[in-house]
Amino acid sequence: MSLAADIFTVLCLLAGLVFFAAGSIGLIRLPDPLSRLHGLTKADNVGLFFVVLGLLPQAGSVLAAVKMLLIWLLLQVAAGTVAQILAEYAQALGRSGGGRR
Amino acid sequence: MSLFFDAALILLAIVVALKVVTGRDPLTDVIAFIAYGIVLTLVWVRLAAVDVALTEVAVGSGATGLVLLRAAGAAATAKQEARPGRVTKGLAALVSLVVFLLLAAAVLAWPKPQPSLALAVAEHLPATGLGNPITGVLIVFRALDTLLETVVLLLALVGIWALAPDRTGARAWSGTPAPLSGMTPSGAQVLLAQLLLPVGLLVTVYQFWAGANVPAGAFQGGAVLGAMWVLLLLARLAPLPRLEQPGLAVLVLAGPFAFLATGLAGWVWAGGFLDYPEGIEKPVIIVVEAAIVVSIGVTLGLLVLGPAGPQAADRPGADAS
Amino acid sequence: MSLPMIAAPPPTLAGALLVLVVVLPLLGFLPFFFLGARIAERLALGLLALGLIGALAIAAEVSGSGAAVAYFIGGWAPPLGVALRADGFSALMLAMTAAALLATGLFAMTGIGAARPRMPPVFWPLVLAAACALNLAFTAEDLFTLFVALELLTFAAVPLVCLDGRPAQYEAALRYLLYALFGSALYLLGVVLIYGLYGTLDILLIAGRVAVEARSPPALMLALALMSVGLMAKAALFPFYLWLPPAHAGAPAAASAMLSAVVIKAPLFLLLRLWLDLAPQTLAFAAGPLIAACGAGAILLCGLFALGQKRLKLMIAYSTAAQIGYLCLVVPLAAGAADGGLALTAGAIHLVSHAFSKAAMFMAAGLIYEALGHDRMDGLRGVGRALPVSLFAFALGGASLMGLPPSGGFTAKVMLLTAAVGQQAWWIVAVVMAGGLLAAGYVLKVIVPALQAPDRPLEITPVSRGREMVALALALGAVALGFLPLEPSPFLAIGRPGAWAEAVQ
Amino acid sequence: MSAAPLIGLGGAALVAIGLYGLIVGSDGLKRVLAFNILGGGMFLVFGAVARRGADGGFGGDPVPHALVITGIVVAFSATALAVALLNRLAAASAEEGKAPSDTPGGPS
Repeated sequence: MSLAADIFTVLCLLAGLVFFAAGSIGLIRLPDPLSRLHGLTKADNVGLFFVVLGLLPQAGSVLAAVKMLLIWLLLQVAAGTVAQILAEYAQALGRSGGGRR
Repeated sequence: MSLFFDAALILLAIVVALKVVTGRDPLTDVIAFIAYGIVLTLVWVRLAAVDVALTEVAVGSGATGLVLLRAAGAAATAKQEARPGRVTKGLAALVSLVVFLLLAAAVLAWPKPQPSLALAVAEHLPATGLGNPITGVLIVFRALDTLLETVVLLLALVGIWALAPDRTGARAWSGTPAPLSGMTPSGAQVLLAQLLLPVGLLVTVYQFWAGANVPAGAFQGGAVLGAMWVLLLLARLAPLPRLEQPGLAVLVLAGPFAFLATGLAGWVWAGGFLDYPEGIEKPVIIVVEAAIVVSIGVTLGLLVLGPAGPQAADRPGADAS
Repeated sequence: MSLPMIAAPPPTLAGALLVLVVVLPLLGFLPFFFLGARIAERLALGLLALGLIGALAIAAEVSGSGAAVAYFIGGWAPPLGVALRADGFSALMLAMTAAALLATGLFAMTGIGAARPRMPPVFWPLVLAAACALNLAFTAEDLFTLFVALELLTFAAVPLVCLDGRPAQYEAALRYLLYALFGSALYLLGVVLIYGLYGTLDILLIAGRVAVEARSPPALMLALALMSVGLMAKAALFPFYLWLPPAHAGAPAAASAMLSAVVIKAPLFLLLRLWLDLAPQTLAFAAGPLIAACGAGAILLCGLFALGQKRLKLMIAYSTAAQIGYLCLVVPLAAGAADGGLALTAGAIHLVSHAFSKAAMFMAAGLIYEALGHDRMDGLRGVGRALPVSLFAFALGGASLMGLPPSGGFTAKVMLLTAAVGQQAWWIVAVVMAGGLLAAGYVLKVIVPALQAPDRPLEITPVSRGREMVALALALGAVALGFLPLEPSPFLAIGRPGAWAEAVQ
Repeated sequence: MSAAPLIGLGGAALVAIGLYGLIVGSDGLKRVLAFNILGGGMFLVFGAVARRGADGGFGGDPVPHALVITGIVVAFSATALAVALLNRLAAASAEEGKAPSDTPGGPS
């Protein structure tokens, strides 16, 4: 049982890492702010989901597991809002297409 | 393996710090500094100092970063001193290198076993009724430092308010500070503020209540409270405060003066300054901490807001509405 | 390994007074938030007067009992808790600070209209916060509490510099703040290293540990060096003097007097304590000449700069940067065993007499500025007839700087020279002599033209007689110190480490 | 080698970087940032001391932890005051329409 849980955790964490890596590469490689944001938030949200999912079996109690899920939820809200604000800021500056920053 | 992780974290902190120091654009530098604070937070967790990590992320990175962001715009227009020449840079690098080597030698030569007050704290903590040793040190063993620390915040506020431009009538510093952002808040921002407010208040109460026994405490709770206020101000869900309001003053002064009053009352009920009455130490401490949480939250928010700006009513022909 | 706890001192009235002189000034914040300027002023003066009474009571207790007064905050003994302690030297500093601050308060209060500080409800809490910070700096035994005291002092002093709200003042204040922050960072770094070595922050406990070590660990030397540089930056000691002249010269007169007279004395006092109380004697003996060299640099270079100034207030500010150098000369002489008591007495008298004379001079300069509308050195002819009391106060203060008898400056210099000759430190003798000549140069550069007849009738705005009297009283205080006996003071020996106490008896 | 000395060394490096920034900083904001970098490094050195001194069932010596919390709050206050001064200086210079004069003295 515990072996199965461990394998599940490792697989989920690895999956999460892949998404984080993809998001980070996107941040560096994509050309303009909006597509960078798009790539980053999408990939990171999914990546974090996998990390939290993987850690759930390792949480000692139900309460700890619920806390982790709440943290994930909170981050979803925060990341979504921040991406929205950044995008508006970029648009206001007229940098939505091309340009380095 | 964990040592590798620590080394990577430290390396990241060093790289970000170098970026802050050598960068050329104020805004980028400040954002890099906020990242520096977040990396340091992780290092503090690795040092098993969760209380410090919470303070670092809330105050050291969050509040400080917010204040610095407000300066980044002004820095762009400020008078630039001459950039230092090569000789200055070389000398500075040399001095820094020497300091690093000396410090490194001192760090590596620390006595073994490390002298520490951990045992002394463990021995006397039960007498305080608290479970969190750091709260014990802050509120009981070294209460004078903490009392004066709240005064430092108060003094910084007085100093900043004194920078307000002169205005006729009323008190010199009265009026409202300049808004935090010139942009109209987006729908998402307003939603975030509405969603986070109850969560933030819950976290504030938890931090100060649980801080007696687990990592957390008045300063961290106060910082979250202040952040919630700033979030409301950013989303324009709350009006900018009028600095001369007596209610605001009560909130700002509640913490330091409740602490001071408790300290002085110690002479009456426990035989000494900042001595807590035996048997009911914990309830008294909780009350004092609650006052500190509120004061810290309001004061941090006011420090971020800065002095009263030029007022709409002061400008000829402008209507406040 | 746990450190020995110190036995708790008996609860005495003087012990309670130590706490009260630190925390009661904090009441000065209340009028800022709630009450008007008039109440702020009255409350502040009341608290400053109470502070003087408290400081004198502490001095009387120390003198009467012949032992240091101590108080453990919350009843917790060091190393876990924080101790306040006043020996003879601390008690003297407390009394001097209280007197100088009360005089500053009277000077600021008796101003008329425009001559009063801008934003009085801000000015008074800042003065009281400085009183709290200074009293803490002179009594705290804990290195970290001292850090908090230094920070409080900085936060009280910086807004005072730019109270008039002019851009040049903002620049001076910012530079002051940055130097002060640099100083506190280095100081705290040293504290961290010391805690790493000894696991305590209490000066007495640390001193007890280092005294028995066969060889000082290198980390201790590094810590002492870092703390010294930090304190020097905060005290504007050469080579960190750059921030002081614009800051002290640009502030309102009452604030300048306070900043020059007492605020920079706190880091200097701590520098002396660091080397005379905490550092092992061998180390202090080795490092003493280095610190004295910085002092010599201050006396000679800043003295020369003072001589070259075209504005009165800037000249006085440079003179401050020069005069604090004498305290560095004290370190090697006081650390050198036998007649260390003489050198430390000289240093203490110099601290006090400089505080009184410099406050008097800044006040007089402020009055001259008020009367003339400027403080250009080339426009001072005839001031002697127009403002005789102010100029007399300035001249008396200047005489103490020069070291003319009878004055505290004279007494201090004679004792310093005696100690230097006794230890055959001839270069210190030379520096003290040269410093006196430089002081004579820049003081006479003001007084001689001021006594001459003006080229054309001066347009004088009348100034408050009460304020002139405050300046004069301070200057007379500096003169009165000249009647002290020329020997190590038994009062200063109270509660000091053994070697010197024996030498006095 | 445990984590504490490594983090102590890292703290020392950050102190050196902050010191370099303080010396070569070309404007007020840069110096304030450098001061905060220095402070962060210094606190880490203290944290390393605390970790090494862990005892009595605690993960670290609680006294340095408490002092660092105080230090962080004090550093924040200093930063806020410095930033307010910077902003005021910039506004005052803009009002005058010229670089700030450097003649001290003035009304007493």
